[in-house]
Amino acid sequence: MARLLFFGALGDAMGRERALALPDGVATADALIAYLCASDPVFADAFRRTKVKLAVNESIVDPEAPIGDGDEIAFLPPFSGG
Amino acid sequence: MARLLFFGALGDAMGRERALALPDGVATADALIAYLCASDPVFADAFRRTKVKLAVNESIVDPEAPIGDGDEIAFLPPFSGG
Amino acid sequence: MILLEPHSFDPYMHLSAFSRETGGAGAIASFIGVVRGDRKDVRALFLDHFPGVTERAIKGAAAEAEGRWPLLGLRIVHRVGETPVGEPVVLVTTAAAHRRAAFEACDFLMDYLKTDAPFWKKEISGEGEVWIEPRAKDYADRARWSK
Amino acid sequence: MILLEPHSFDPYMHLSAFSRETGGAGAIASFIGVVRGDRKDVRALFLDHFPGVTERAIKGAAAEAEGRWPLLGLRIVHRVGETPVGEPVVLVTTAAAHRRAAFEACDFLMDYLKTDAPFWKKEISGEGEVWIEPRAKDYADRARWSK
Repeated sequence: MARLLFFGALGDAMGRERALALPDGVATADALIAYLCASDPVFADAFRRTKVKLAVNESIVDPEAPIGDGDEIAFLPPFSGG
Repeated sequence: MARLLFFGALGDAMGRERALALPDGVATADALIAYLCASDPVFADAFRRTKVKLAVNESIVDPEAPIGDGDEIAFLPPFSGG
Repeated sequence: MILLEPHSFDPYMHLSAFSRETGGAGAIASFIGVVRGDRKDVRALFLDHFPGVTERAIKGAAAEAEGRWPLLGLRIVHRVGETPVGEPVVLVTTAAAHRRAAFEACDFLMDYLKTDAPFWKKEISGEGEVWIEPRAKDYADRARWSK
Repeated sequence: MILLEPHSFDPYMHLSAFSRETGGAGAIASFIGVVRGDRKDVRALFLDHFPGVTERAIKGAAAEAEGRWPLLGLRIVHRVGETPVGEPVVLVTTAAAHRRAAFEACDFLMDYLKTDAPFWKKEISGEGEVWIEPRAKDYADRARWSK
Protein backbone atom coordinates (compact mmCIF):
# COMPACT_ATOMS: atom_id res chain seq x y z
CA MET A 1 0.00 0.00 0.00
CA ALA A 2 1.07 3.60 -0.68
CA ARG A 3 -0.08 6.46 1.51
CA LEU A 4 -1.48 9.39 -0.46
CA LEU A 5 -1.66 12.87 1.10
CA PHE A 6 -3.66 15.73 -0.39
CA PHE A 7 -3.17 19.40 0.53
CA GLY A 8 -5.02 22.64 -0.07
CA ALA A 9 -7.86 22.45 -2.61
CA LEU A 10 -6.97 18.81 -3.32
CA GLY A 11 -7.39 17.97 0.36
CA ASP A 12 -10.90 19.45 0.32
CA ALA A 13 -11.76 17.43 -2.81
CA MET A 14 -10.13 14.09 -1.96
CA GLY A 15 -9.83 14.02 1.80
CA ARG A 16 -6.52 14.53 3.54
CA GLU A 17 -5.22 11.00 3.31
CA ARG A 18 -5.87 7.71 1.49
CA ALA A 19 -4.26 4.31 1.37
CA LEU A 20 -3.90 2.89 -2.13
CA ALA A 21 -2.67 -0.46 -3.36
CA LEU A 22 -0.66 0.62 -6.39
CA PRO A 23 -1.99 -1.25 -9.42
CA ASP A 24 0.41 -3.10 -11.69
CA GLY A 25 2.11 -0.71 -14.10
CA VAL A 26 1.75 2.31 -11.79
CA ALA A 27 5.44 2.73 -10.96
CA THR A 28 6.07 6.45 -11.47
CA ALA A 29 4.54 9.70 -10.20
CA ASP A 30 3.22 10.42 -13.68
CA ALA A 31 1.59 7.03 -13.98
CA LEU A 32 -0.09 7.46 -10.60
CA ILE A 33 -1.57 10.79 -11.68
CA ALA A 34 -2.82 9.24 -14.95
CA TYR A 35 -4.31 6.34 -12.99
CA LEU A 36 -6.09 8.66 -10.51
CA CYS A 37 -7.40 10.92 -13.29
CA ALA A 38 -8.80 7.89 -15.10
CA SER A 39 -10.31 6.21 -12.07
CA ASP A 40 -11.57 9.15 -10.03
CA PRO A 41 -13.56 12.00 -11.66
CA VAL A 42 -13.23 14.12 -8.51
CA PHE A 43 -9.44 13.91 -8.71
CA ALA A 44 -9.47 14.49 -12.47
CA ASP A 45 -11.52 17.64 -11.97
CA ALA A 46 -9.44 18.97 -9.07
CA PHE A 47 -6.21 18.14 -10.89
CA ARG A 48 -7.39 20.01 -14.00
CA ARG A 49 -8.04 23.17 -11.98
CA THR A 50 -4.57 23.64 -10.55
CA LYS A 51 -0.92 22.76 -11.12
CA VAL A 52 0.19 19.99 -8.79
CA LYS A 53 3.67 18.95 -7.63
CA LEU A 54 4.37 15.61 -6.01
CA ALA A 55 6.50 14.82 -2.99
CA VAL A 56 7.56 11.24 -2.39
CA ASN A 57 8.59 10.55 1.18
CA GLU A 58 8.74 14.31 1.83
CA SER A 59 10.94 15.24 -1.14
CA ILE A 60 9.57 17.01 -4.21
CA VAL A 61 10.10 14.75 -7.23
CA ASP A 62 10.01 14.90 -11.03
CA PRO A 63 7.03 13.33 -12.87
CA GLU A 64 9.12 10.33 -13.91
CA ALA A 65 10.26 9.56 -10.36
CA PRO A 66 9.70 5.93 -9.29
CA ILE A 67 7.09 5.15 -6.65
CA GLY A 68 6.28 1.95 -4.88
CA ASP A 69 4.44 0.30 -2.03
CA GLY A 70 5.23 1.85 1.33
CA ASP A 71 5.85 5.29 -0.13
CA GLU A 72 4.14 8.39 1.17
CA ILE A 73 3.06 10.38 -1.88
CA ALA A 74 1.90 13.96 -1.31
CA PHE A 75 -0.06 16.01 -3.87
CA LEU A 76 0.84 19.69 -3.56
CA PRO A 77 -1.09 22.50 -5.29
CA PRO A 78 0.79 25.80 -5.76
CA PHE A 79 2.12 27.09 -2.45
CA SER A 80 0.59 30.26 -1.04
CA GLY A 81 1.51 31.50 2.42
CA GLY A 82 1.83 34.70 4.40
CA MET B 1 21.26 92.13 15.76
CA ALA B 2 21.10 88.77 14.02
CA ARG B 3 20.68 85.56 15.98
CA LEU B 4 23.17 82.86 15.00
CA LEU B 5 22.47 79.19 15.75
CA PHE B 6 25.09 76.46 15.53
CA PHE B 7 24.30 72.75 15.35
CA GLY B 8 26.25 69.52 15.63
CA ALA B 9 30.01 69.90 15.63
CA LEU B 10 29.64 73.65 15.06
CA GLY B 11 27.52 73.93 18.21
CA ASP B 12 30.27 72.28 20.25
CA ALA B 13 32.86 74.66 18.77
CA MET B 14 30.91 77.92 18.82
CA GLY B 15 28.21 77.49 21.45
CA ARG B 16 24.61 76.91 20.49
CA GLU B 17 23.60 80.49 20.01
CA ARG B 18 25.12 83.96 19.56
CA ALA B 19 23.80 87.41 18.92
CA LEU B 20 25.76 89.35 16.30
CA ALA B 21 25.48 92.91 15.08
CA LEU B 22 25.99 92.39 11.35
CA PRO B 23 28.91 94.61 10.24
CA ASP B 24 28.48 96.90 7.26
CA GLY B 25 28.89 94.98 4.01
CA VAL B 26 27.78 91.66 5.51
CA ALA B 27 24.49 91.35 3.66
CA THR B 28 24.52 87.78 2.32
CA ALA B 29 24.99 84.30 3.78
CA ASP B 30 28.31 84.01 1.96
CA ALA B 31 29.56 87.31 3.30
CA LEU B 32 28.64 86.29 6.84
CA ILE B 33 30.63 83.07 6.53
CA ALA B 34 33.61 84.98 5.16
CA TYR B 35 33.35 87.47 8.01
CA LEU B 36 33.16 84.75 10.67
CA CYS B 37 36.08 82.83 9.12
CA ALA B 38 38.17 85.99 9.13
CA SER B 39 37.26 87.13 12.63
CA ASP B 40 37.01 83.85 14.53
CA PRO B 41 39.73 81.19 14.19
CA VAL B 42 37.52 78.64 16.00
CA PHE B 43 34.78 79.11 13.42
CA ALA B 44 37.30 79.09 10.55
CA ASP B 45 38.68 75.80 11.80
CA ALA B 46 35.28 74.15 12.38
CA PHE B 47 33.99 75.45 9.05
CA ARG B 48 37.00 73.97 7.24
CA ARG B 49 36.33 70.52 8.68
CA THR B 50 32.80 70.09 7.41
CA LYS B 51 30.39 71.25 4.73
CA VAL B 52 27.88 73.72 6.13
CA LYS B 53 24.45 74.77 4.88
CA LEU B 54 22.68 77.88 6.11
CA ALA B 55 19.07 78.34 7.08
CA VAL B 56 17.71 81.86 7.37
CA ASN B 57 14.54 82.07 9.46
CA GLU B 58 14.20 78.28 9.28
CA SER B 59 14.55 77.92 5.49
CA ILE B 60 17.66 76.55 3.84
CA VAL B 61 19.13 79.23 1.60
CA ASP B 62 21.69 79.63 -1.18
CA PRO B 63 25.05 81.25 -0.36
CA GLU B 64 24.02 84.47 -2.07
CA ALA B 65 20.80 84.81 -0.06
CA PRO B 66 20.34 88.20 1.63
CA ILE B 67 20.53 88.44 5.42
CA GLY B 68 19.82 91.30 7.74
CA ASP B 69 19.25 92.41 11.30
CA GLY B 70 16.55 90.45 13.05
CA ASP B 71 17.22 87.29 11.03
CA GLU B 72 17.82 83.95 12.66
CA ILE B 73 20.72 82.38 10.82
CA ALA B 74 21.40 78.68 11.46
CA PHE B 75 24.66 76.91 10.54
CA LEU B 76 23.95 73.29 9.65
CA PRO B 77 26.70 70.65 9.21
CA PRO B 78 25.73 67.56 7.14
CA PHE B 79 22.62 65.89 8.53
CA SER B 80 23.03 62.49 10.12
CA GLY B 81 20.15 60.82 11.90
CA GLY B 82 18.77 57.42 12.69
CA MET C 1 13.50 30.64 15.63
CA ILE C 2 10.89 29.30 13.27
CA LEU C 3 7.45 28.69 14.66
CA LEU C 4 4.25 27.37 13.11
CA GLU C 5 1.61 28.69 15.43
CA PRO C 6 -1.86 27.15 15.61
CA HIS C 7 -3.16 29.86 17.98
CA SER C 8 -3.41 33.65 18.09
CA PHE C 9 -0.04 35.23 18.76
CA ASP C 10 1.17 38.65 19.84
CA PRO C 11 3.76 39.82 17.30
CA TYR C 12 4.94 42.59 19.63
CA MET C 13 5.84 40.12 22.37
CA HIS C 14 7.82 38.16 19.77
CA LEU C 15 9.56 41.31 18.55
CA SER C 16 10.39 42.36 22.06
CA ALA C 17 11.79 38.92 22.94
CA PHE C 18 13.73 38.83 19.68
CA SER C 19 15.33 42.21 20.35
CA ARG C 20 16.46 41.01 23.77
CA GLU C 21 18.12 37.99 22.13
CA THR C 22 19.96 40.11 19.59
CA GLY C 23 21.45 42.71 21.89
CA GLY C 24 24.34 43.73 19.64
CA ALA C 25 22.21 44.44 16.58
CA GLY C 26 21.89 48.02 15.38
CA ALA C 27 19.11 47.25 12.93
CA ILE C 28 15.91 45.28 13.35
CA ALA C 29 13.51 45.04 10.42
CA SER C 30 10.16 43.37 10.67
CA PHE C 31 7.03 42.59 8.77
CA ILE C 32 3.63 41.68 10.15
CA GLY C 33 0.94 40.33 7.86
CA VAL C 34 -2.62 40.69 9.11
CA VAL C 35 -5.75 39.03 7.73
CA ARG C 36 -7.45 41.86 5.87
CA GLY C 37 -11.15 42.40 6.37
CA ASP C 38 -11.65 44.98 3.67
CA ARG C 39 -12.80 42.62 0.90
CA LYS C 40 -16.20 40.99 0.50
CA ASP C 41 -17.22 39.61 3.86
CA VAL C 42 -14.07 37.61 4.52
CA ARG C 43 -14.25 36.22 8.01
CA ALA C 44 -11.02 34.26 8.28
CA LEU C 45 -8.07 32.74 6.46
CA PHE C 46 -7.40 29.02 6.72
CA LEU C 47 -3.78 27.92 6.33
CA ASP C 48 -3.02 24.33 5.43
CA HIS C 49 0.55 23.05 5.74
CA PHE C 50 2.58 19.82 5.47
CA PRO C 51 3.79 19.07 9.01
CA GLY C 52 7.53 18.52 9.13
CA VAL C 53 8.05 19.44 5.49
CA THR C 54 6.88 23.05 5.90
CA GLU C 55 9.15 23.69 8.90
CA ARG C 56 12.11 22.14 7.07
CA ALA C 57 11.48 24.20 3.94
CA ILE C 58 11.32 27.44 5.94
CA LYS C 59 14.54 26.50 7.73
CA GLY C 60 16.14 26.13 4.31
CA ALA C 61 15.02 29.61 3.28
CA ALA C 62 16.25 31.03 6.59
CA ALA C 63 19.64 29.39 6.02
CA GLU C 64 19.72 30.89 2.52
CA ALA C 65 18.98 34.34 3.99
CA GLU C 66 21.76 33.88 6.53
CA GLY C 67 24.12 32.98 3.69
CA ARG C 68 23.20 36.03 1.63
CA TRP C 69 23.15 38.69 4.38
CA PRO C 70 25.23 39.15 7.54
CA LEU C 71 22.35 38.56 9.94
CA LEU C 72 22.61 38.49 13.70
CA GLY C 73 19.32 36.64 14.01
CA LEU C 74 15.89 36.08 12.56
CA ARG C 75 12.50 34.95 13.75
CA ILE C 76 9.59 33.68 11.68
CA VAL C 77 6.15 33.00 13.15
CA HIS C 78 3.47 31.73 10.78
CA ARG C 79 -0.10 30.89 11.74
CA VAL C 80 -1.55 27.57 10.65
CA GLY C 81 -5.21 26.64 10.76
CA GLU C 82 -7.89 29.30 10.90
CA THR C 83 -6.96 32.94 11.54
CA PRO C 84 -9.82 35.43 11.96
CA VAL C 85 -9.87 38.78 10.16
CA GLY C 86 -7.78 41.40 11.93
CA GLU C 87 -5.35 38.91 13.48
CA PRO C 88 -1.68 38.57 12.52
CA VAL C 89 -0.99 35.64 10.24
CA VAL C 90 2.76 36.05 9.81
CA LEU C 91 5.70 37.79 11.47
CA VAL C 92 9.20 37.96 10.02
CA THR C 93 11.92 39.87 11.83
CA THR C 94 15.62 40.10 11.10
CA ALA C 95 18.52 41.67 12.97
CA ALA C 96 21.82 42.90 11.56
CA ALA C 97 24.50 45.47 12.24
CA HIS C 98 23.25 47.69 9.41
CA ARG C 99 19.80 48.33 8.06
CA ARG C 100 20.09 47.18 4.43
CA ALA C 101 20.90 43.61 5.42
CA ALA C 102 18.00 43.54 7.88
CA PHE C 103 15.53 45.07 5.40
CA GLU C 104 16.52 42.91 2.45
CA ALA C 105 16.53 39.63 4.36
CA CYS C 106 13.10 40.42 5.81
CA ASP C 107 11.75 41.29 2.37
CA PHE C 108 13.32 38.13 0.85
CA LEU C 109 11.81 35.88 3.50
CA MET C 110 8.34 37.37 3.06
CA ASP C 111 8.53 36.86 -0.71
CA TYR C 112 9.62 33.29 -0.06
CA LEU C 113 6.74 32.63 2.35
CA LYS C 114 4.18 34.03 -0.09
CA THR C 115 5.11 31.79 -3.02
CA ASP C 116 7.57 29.03 -2.13
CA ALA C 117 6.81 27.77 1.35
CA PRO C 118 4.49 24.73 1.59
CA PHE C 119 1.34 26.55 2.72
CA TRP C 120 -2.09 26.59 1.14
CA LYS C 121 -4.42 29.44 1.88
CA LYS C 122 -8.21 29.54 1.82
CA GLU C 123 -10.43 32.58 2.32
CA ILE C 124 -13.52 31.88 4.36
CA SER C 125 -16.37 34.31 3.79
CA GLY C 126 -20.14 34.37 4.02
CA GLU C 127 -20.16 33.28 0.37
CA GLY C 128 -18.12 30.16 0.98
CA GLU C 129 -14.50 29.11 0.86
CA VAL C 130 -11.99 29.92 -1.87
CA TRP C 131 -8.42 28.62 -2.18
CA ILE C 132 -6.07 31.49 -2.99
CA GLU C 133 -3.02 31.15 -5.22
CA PRO C 134 -0.26 33.80 -5.22
CA ARG C 135 -0.83 36.84 -7.43
CA ALA C 136 1.42 37.42 -10.46
CA LYS C 137 2.91 40.27 -8.39
CA ASP C 138 3.94 37.80 -5.68
CA TYR C 139 5.81 35.64 -8.21
CA ALA C 140 7.43 38.76 -9.70
CA ASP C 141 8.52 39.91 -6.23
CA ARG C 142 9.98 36.50 -5.51
CA ALA C 143 11.86 36.49 -8.85
CA ARG C 144 13.80 39.60 -7.73
CA TRP C 145 15.95 37.36 -5.55
CA SER C 146 16.97 34.77 -8.16
CA LYS C 147 20.69 34.63 -8.51
CA MET D 1 2.40 60.41 13.97
CA ILE D 2 5.85 61.95 14.13
CA LEU D 3 7.49 62.16 17.50
CA LEU D 4 10.86 63.51 18.65
CA GLU D 5 11.40 61.70 21.89
CA PRO D 6 13.83 62.98 24.54
CA HIS D 7 13.40 59.90 26.73
CA SER D 8 13.72 56.12 26.43
CA PHE D 9 10.82 54.66 24.49
CA ASP D 10 9.38 51.21 23.98
CA PRO D 11 9.15 50.57 20.23
CA TYR D 12 6.87 47.56 20.77
CA MET D 13 4.27 49.66 22.58
CA HIS D 14 4.37 52.08 19.65
CA LEU D 15 4.03 49.24 17.13
CA SER D 16 1.17 47.74 19.04
CA ALA D 17 -0.65 51.10 19.29
CA PHE D 18 0.02 51.76 15.62
CA SER D 19 -1.44 48.41 14.56
CA ARG D 20 -4.61 49.15 16.55
CA GLU D 21 -4.93 52.48 14.70
CA THR D 22 -4.56 50.85 11.28
CA GLY D 23 -7.05 48.02 11.62
CA GLY D 24 -7.71 47.51 7.91
CA ALA D 25 -4.05 47.13 6.94
CA GLY D 26 -2.83 43.75 5.75
CA ALA D 27 0.84 44.72 5.86
CA ILE D 28 2.86 46.44 8.56
CA ALA D 29 6.57 46.98 7.99
CA SER D 30 8.85 48.41 10.60
CA PHE D 31 12.41 49.27 11.36
CA ILE D 32 14.02 49.79 14.75
CA GLY D 33 17.47 51.30 15.01
CA VAL D 34 19.35 50.54 18.21
CA VAL D 35 22.54 52.20 19.48
CA ARG D 36 25.18 49.58 18.81
CA GLY D 37 27.66 48.75 21.52
CA ASP D 38 29.95 46.58 19.45
CA ARG D 39 32.49 49.24 18.46
CA LYS D 40 35.25 50.69 20.63
CA ASP D 41 33.75 51.50 23.99
CA VAL D 42 30.85 53.56 22.74
CA ARG D 43 28.63 54.44 25.65
CA ALA D 44 25.90 56.51 24.03
CA LEU D 45 24.79 58.43 20.98
CA PHE D 46 23.92 62.11 21.28
CA LEU D 47 21.39 63.45 18.78
CA ASP D 48 21.22 67.18 18.16
CA HIS D 49 18.26 68.61 16.23
CA PHE D 50 16.75 71.95 15.19
CA PRO D 51 13.49 72.24 17.12
CA GLY D 52 10.54 73.00 14.85
CA VAL D 53 12.58 72.65 11.68
CA THR D 54 13.39 68.96 12.21
CA GLU D 55 9.74 68.02 12.85
CA ARG D 56 8.63 69.98 9.80
CA ALA D 57 11.26 68.39 7.58
CA ILE D 58 10.24 64.87 8.68
CA LYS D 59 6.59 65.72 8.05
CA GLY D 60 7.59 66.70 4.52
CA ALA D 61 9.28 63.34 3.96
CA ALA D 62 6.27 61.53 5.42
CA ALA D 63 4.01 63.41 3.01
CA GLU D 64 6.31 62.45 0.14
CA ALA D 65 6.08 58.79 1.20
CA GLU D 66 2.30 59.04 1.33
CA GLY D 67 2.33 60.46 -2.18
CA ARG D 68 4.54 57.69 -3.53
CA TRP D 69 2.92 54.67 -1.87
CA PRO D 70 -0.70 53.87 -0.96
CA LEU D 71 -0.13 53.94 2.79
CA LEU D 72 -2.78 53.45 5.44
CA GLY D 73 -0.61 55.07 8.08
CA LEU D 74 2.89 55.65 9.33
CA ARG D 75 4.61 56.40 12.60
CA ILE D 76 8.09 57.79 13.15
CA VAL D 77 9.68 58.05 16.60
CA HIS D 78 13.20 59.49 16.77
CA ARG D 79 15.20 59.98 19.96
CA VAL D 80 16.85 63.32 20.58
CA GLY D 81 19.50 64.01 23.20
CA GLU D 82 21.57 61.21 24.68
CA THR D 83 20.64 57.57 24.00
CA PRO D 84 22.65 54.89 25.82
CA VAL D 85 24.03 51.85 24.03
CA GLY D 86 21.42 49.13 23.57
CA GLU D 87 18.46 51.50 23.49
CA PRO D 88 16.31 52.21 20.43
CA VAL D 89 17.12 55.46 18.72
CA VAL D 90 14.61 55.34 15.89
CA LEU D 91 11.39 53.56 14.94
CA VAL D 92 9.71 53.79 11.55
CA THR D 93 6.57 51.80 10.83
CA THR D 94 4.27 51.88 7.83
CA ALA D 95 0.95 50.20 7.10
CA ALA D 96 -0.55 49.37 3.71
CA ALA D 97 -2.87 46.88 2.06
CA HIS D 98 0.05 45.03 0.48
CA ARG D 99 3.57 44.40 1.63
CA ARG D 100 5.68 46.08 -1.07
CA ALA D 101 4.21 49.52 -0.35
CA ALA D 102 4.77 49.07 3.37
CA PHE D 103 8.34 47.78 2.93
CA GLU D 104 9.40 50.40 0.41
CA ALA D 105 7.96 53.36 2.31
CA CYS D 106 9.65 52.18 5.51
CA ASP D 107 12.98 51.75 3.71
CA PHE D 108 12.61 55.17 2.03
CA LEU D 109 11.89 56.93 5.32
CA MET D 110 14.88 55.33 7.04
CA ASP D 111 17.19 56.38 4.19
CA TYR D 112 15.73 59.88 4.50
CA LEU D 113 16.29 60.02 8.26
CA LYS D 114 19.90 58.84 7.93
CA THR D 115 21.01 61.53 5.47
CA ASP D 116 18.42 64.26 4.93
CA ALA D 117 16.65 64.95 8.20
CA PRO D 118 18.09 67.78 10.34
CA PHE D 119 19.81 65.65 12.97
CA TRP D 120 23.43 65.63 14.03
CA LYS D 121 24.85 62.56 15.69
CA LYS D 122 27.75 62.26 18.11
CA GLU D 123 29.27 59.06 19.47
CA ILE D 124 30.23 59.29 23.11
CA SER D 125 32.88 56.80 24.19
CA GLY D 126 35.59 56.47 26.81
CA GLU D 127 37.94 58.07 24.28
CA GLY D 128 35.81 61.19 23.87
CA GLU D 129 33.11 62.47 21.56
CA VAL D 130 33.05 62.19 17.77
CA TRP D 131 30.48 63.72 15.41
CA ILE D 132 29.41 61.14 12.84
CA GLU D 133 28.54 62.00 9.26
CA PRO D 134 26.60 59.55 7.05
CA ARG D 135 28.64 56.83 5.33
CA ALA D 136 28.93 56.83 1.52
CA LYS D 137 26.61 53.79 1.66
CA ASP D 138 23.95 55.92 3.36
CA TYR D 139 24.06 58.52 0.59
CA ALA D 140 23.98 55.75 -2.05
CA ASP D 141 20.95 54.18 -0.35
CA ARG D 142 19.21 57.54 -0.28
CA ALA D 143 19.96 58.14 -3.97
CA ARG D 144 17.96 55.01 -4.90
CA TRP D 145 14.77 57.03 -4.34
CA SER D 146 15.57 60.02 -6.55
CA LYS D 147 13.00 60.44 -9.24
